[in-house]
Amino acid sequence: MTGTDIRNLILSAIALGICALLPLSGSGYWLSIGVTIAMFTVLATSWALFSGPTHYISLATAAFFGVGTYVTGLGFETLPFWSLIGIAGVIGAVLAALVGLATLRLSGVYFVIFTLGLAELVRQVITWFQNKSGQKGLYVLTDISEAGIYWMLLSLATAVFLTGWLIGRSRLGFALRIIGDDETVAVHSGINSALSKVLLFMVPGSVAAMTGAILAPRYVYIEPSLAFAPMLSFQVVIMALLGGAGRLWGPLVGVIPFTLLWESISSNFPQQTTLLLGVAFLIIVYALPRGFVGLLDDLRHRTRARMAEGVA
Amino acid sequence: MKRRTALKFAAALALTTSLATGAVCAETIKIGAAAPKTGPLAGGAAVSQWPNVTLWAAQVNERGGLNVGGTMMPVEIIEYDDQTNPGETIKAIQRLATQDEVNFIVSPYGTGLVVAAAPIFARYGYPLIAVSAITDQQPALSKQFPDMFFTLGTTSALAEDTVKILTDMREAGQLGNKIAMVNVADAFGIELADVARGKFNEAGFEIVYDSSYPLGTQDLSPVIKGAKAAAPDAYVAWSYPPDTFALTEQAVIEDLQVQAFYTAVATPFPAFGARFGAAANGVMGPGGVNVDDARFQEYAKAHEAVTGAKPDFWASATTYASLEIFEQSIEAVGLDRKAVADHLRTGTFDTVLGPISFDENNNNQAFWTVGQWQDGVFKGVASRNRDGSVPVILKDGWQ
Amino acid sequence: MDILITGLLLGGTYALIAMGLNLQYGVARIMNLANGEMLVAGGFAAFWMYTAGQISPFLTIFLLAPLTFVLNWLIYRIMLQPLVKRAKSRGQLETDSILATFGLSFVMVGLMLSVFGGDYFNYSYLARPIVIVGDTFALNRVAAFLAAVVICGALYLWLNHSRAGLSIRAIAVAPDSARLVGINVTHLAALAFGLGGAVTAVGGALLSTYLTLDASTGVIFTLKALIIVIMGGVGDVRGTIIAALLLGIVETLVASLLDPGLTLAAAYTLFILILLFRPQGLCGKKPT
Amino acid sequence: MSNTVLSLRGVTKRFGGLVAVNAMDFDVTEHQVMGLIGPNGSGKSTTLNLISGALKVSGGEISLRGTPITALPAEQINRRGIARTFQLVRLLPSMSVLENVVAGAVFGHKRRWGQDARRHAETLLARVGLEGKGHLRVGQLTYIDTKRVELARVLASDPKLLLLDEWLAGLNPSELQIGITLIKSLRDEGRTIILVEHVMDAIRSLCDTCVVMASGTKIAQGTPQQVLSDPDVIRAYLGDDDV
Repeated sequence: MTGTDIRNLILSAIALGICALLPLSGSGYWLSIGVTIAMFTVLATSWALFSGPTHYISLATAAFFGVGTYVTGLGFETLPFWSLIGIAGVIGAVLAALVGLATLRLSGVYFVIFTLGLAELVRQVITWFQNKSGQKGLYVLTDISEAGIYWMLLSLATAVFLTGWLIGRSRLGFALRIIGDDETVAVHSGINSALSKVLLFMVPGSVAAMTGAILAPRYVYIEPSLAFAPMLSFQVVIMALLGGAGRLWGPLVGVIPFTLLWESISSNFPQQTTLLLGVAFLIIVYALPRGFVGLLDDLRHRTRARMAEGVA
Repeated sequence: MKRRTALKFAAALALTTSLATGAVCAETIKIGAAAPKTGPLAGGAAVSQWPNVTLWAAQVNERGGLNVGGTMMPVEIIEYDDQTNPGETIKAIQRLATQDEVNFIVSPYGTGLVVAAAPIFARYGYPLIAVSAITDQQPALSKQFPDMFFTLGTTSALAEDTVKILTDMREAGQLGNKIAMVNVADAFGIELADVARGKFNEAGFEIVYDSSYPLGTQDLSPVIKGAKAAAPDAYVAWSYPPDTFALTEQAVIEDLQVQAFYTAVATPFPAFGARFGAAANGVMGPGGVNVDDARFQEYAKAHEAVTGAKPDFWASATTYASLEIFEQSIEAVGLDRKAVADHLRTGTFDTVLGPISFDENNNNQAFWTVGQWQDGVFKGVASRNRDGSVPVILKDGWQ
Repeated sequence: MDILITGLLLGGTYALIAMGLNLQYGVARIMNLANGEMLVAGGFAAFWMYTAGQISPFLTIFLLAPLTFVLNWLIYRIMLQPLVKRAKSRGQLETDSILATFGLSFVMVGLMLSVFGGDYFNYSYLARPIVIVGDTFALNRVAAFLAAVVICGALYLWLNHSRAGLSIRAIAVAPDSARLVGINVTHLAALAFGLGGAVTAVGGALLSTYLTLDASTGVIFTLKALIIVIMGGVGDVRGTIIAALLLGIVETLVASLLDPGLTLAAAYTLFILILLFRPQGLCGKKPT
Repeated sequence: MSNTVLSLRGVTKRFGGLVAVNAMDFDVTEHQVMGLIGPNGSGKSTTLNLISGALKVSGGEISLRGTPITALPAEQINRRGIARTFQLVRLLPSMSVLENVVAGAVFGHKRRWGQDARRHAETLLARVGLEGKGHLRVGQLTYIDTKRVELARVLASDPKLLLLDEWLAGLNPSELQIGITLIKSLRDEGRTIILVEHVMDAIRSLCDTCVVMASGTKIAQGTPQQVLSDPDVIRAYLGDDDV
């Protein structure tokens, strides 16, 4: 048991090391794809940490992300960059806790749309303040390089995976699996489901805000319509679900092929990008009903069955 | 509609065939372009950005290409849709620079997207001639990105000249002293309103209604009704495309009686004139052109022939001019990007808008600031260092 | 009074945006993220008919309604029914339908882009003032409002008094029990989905008389429709109408009396407050 | 009185205008099995839901060993030592049989974690007759085995009081015997149990005392023999006409 754990840890560390070398390859192109993959891995994995076990589909990613970009946008001239990431994380977590407390009573699609409305509300309020204060568009002119951003995202991804792994082994993680299976059983087994969910919801909130803070220098120009674009929330959900939200590594196997597919469609069919992306979505939904994780599981079962047959 | 689509299709076909044949006979110059085809800014890019790229490439190739050190090299356009998403813009520019290895890249569309792409342009040494990026941050930006140039003017100039036009009208006794001002609550609108507010106060105007509305508001009648209740003499809206139409329509319906009526982005679009017909007469907006200038007329004719649509009266010609600047620089110094960038800094370029050169902040000093619909065309009424502005007329009702 | 009427008119607009989605989600259980694209497509059709043939949008809708009904019925039968069949749980269907209709919305944007281009489109239709109790309003908005009243009224009567309508309501309230009393759920879900799509497209045609649209704007309407449907309570026509009108009035109140800059903030605050105090929406049934 | 585990005083539950449970009073003594019986719709399950915190009372007080638990949320009630099964068996479908039992051991009255919890769960599985089946998925179990898993889960937190909601319902005659024997063995261990049940044989052989409900009200209390011969009880079960 622990043997496998150690093996997995070592393998992950090696994989991480290889990923960390990407900027040294000198290809800015692959680096920019790497940044995209790292960004969505962070967002989708942390999203799935909450949504996987609880089955709540949150569309609030853009809200937290946008808040994070604004933290950097407003503070990068006065505070060191690393502290801004921390501040963004704290603000994201606090915001998520508030949202979590408010949304406990909602179920299913009501929660989905609530989070969507929340993201829009945050955006409207920030816009309004910006307007009242006569604050212009924020220019984040820094000398932080793309490689720097990539490494920061990679570290954040590592932190997210470690958090996920630790949660998975903790009572909290076990509680959440029970809640996901049957919330009634959970509360009658002594689980404070409300508290567990709020605690867990703080993870994607905080992580998305930190991601926004890290990426702000890349976008240079911060304005509400770009920072809070609702498309981001949808992309995260889609990638996590395509991968499979039930496993810690599920979103990762969704993000990588999906980003590459997106990239290859964008580059090869510039006139029909949107159309073909849509078609690709549909094909994936119909061909991979349980996401890439489901596909891999099926393959594994099949080979195992075949091996068992061989033995018999 | 059908005819237009057919025309577009024919143009596209002609372009591809010309490219195909071009590719056979000589080495091509690859020009990259990434701008929205989908997403919130797609509507604007479809008017001001994409048709000009198509037009320019078609014209250059019709001539046999660009003269690079004596050889005629046709141009090949590589287009990407950035989906109005800065992340996608960054990826697309990266792709153009490193995978397609294009010679030059046309500026993206929209302040946020242009500025997001600027570091990539800088890293790979591509000069960036920004068009649809209006900002007062030009000194800071050109300091950080020395090869970034600006063509469409500054926020301050747009706002200042609008105030100046109204001030002149007041001095001439045509206009009272009361201003109603609204702005779309987005970086662009906020910045313009902020500058204008100060200038209006400075000029001794009384702002009787000052308000903002969020992007995506579906009913702007309260904004017009509120302004109307304040009985202004002039109405100024720092607006975005869908709202520009909605505000003007509401003004028509409410019969807002003002001597000057100004709406921002999309006012110079041909669709605006088509939509409001005679009611558009006297409506002011940003930009404008010298419509009597033969070069512009020739450009507009070619634009319609090749792309099936009329150019707008602001960013269209400037976008085209930015390509002419590339064209002339390449023909002057060749395909070396560093040399082209240096040439941009020092040269003067002869464009559809007249001569263009860049100052020490990489800023074009000659641009149109205010235009006005007069008899079905959007004529320039105020500019910085441009000739051919016409006198402004009073907004005389909506019929 | 002026504010009230302006608010009601805006509410009518919102009802047109959200009514179709309510039918689709409430009955067919499909959270249709391509709803806004269907609306824009309806607007495109009206625009095209008007500019090409000077045909009034109010006539176009009679052609549009059956066409889009069939189109949406087919979408349900071909695309969505397999998802419904394979879904083991409500949650899985929700996930699958989000993914599938998200893809569909991309496809529709792509199609509209290639057919009509990315340009803004609008036209002037009934852009005349009309005076109601001493205040002026846009005739096209008033006309669209009246059409919304007719559509919502007809839907309400149909759902409450016809056999098919009652069956549809039964499905919305209790799908499993409906099956037990001999209601053909699959058939009626397809019917409701088609009907919802048709209502949305007709709404788009009416909205196009006063809103400027382009191929990519659909998502704005989808978001608004989702908010309204949830606010009103899933599967309840009255709830959607009340929510739409309430939203219209609140937005207009805030815009007129407080600050137009806070309109949307107020709208979302209202939405969030309603959900906090009535988690099932205004008229929704409490989940057991 | 010191060995009273649970007591209800005037416990009432209203759903709108409907009074589902009306002023219920009863005590449960330690090491006793109490049967809560009555015709369908008489309010037995509602009473159980009130005790376990699944529903909030409209009036009255419930106390556990003298401490009021009336206003507590369900998880707090569980942590204080009341564990329940459900009328329709509720297992955790994504987990193995063993994990289902561990789920009851981690957060409840007596908390265990890690190897300790697993060992405890294995013991309990053996206790309910599922030795060696811990690795199975719950979907692979027979009906009575799912009931056994649920029983093991509620036992896992060493509760002071067990609430079994029609645990024997739906079993075939041979399974029923097994089930009755199993619960009898729990009684013999000295556990305190409230049993909501319809199966009369089981009530006779398992219960030390019974509370009979009809239309939300307690109509009789006593040993099984006493209450089952009470004319009020017979009337409640069979209807007025037959008397």
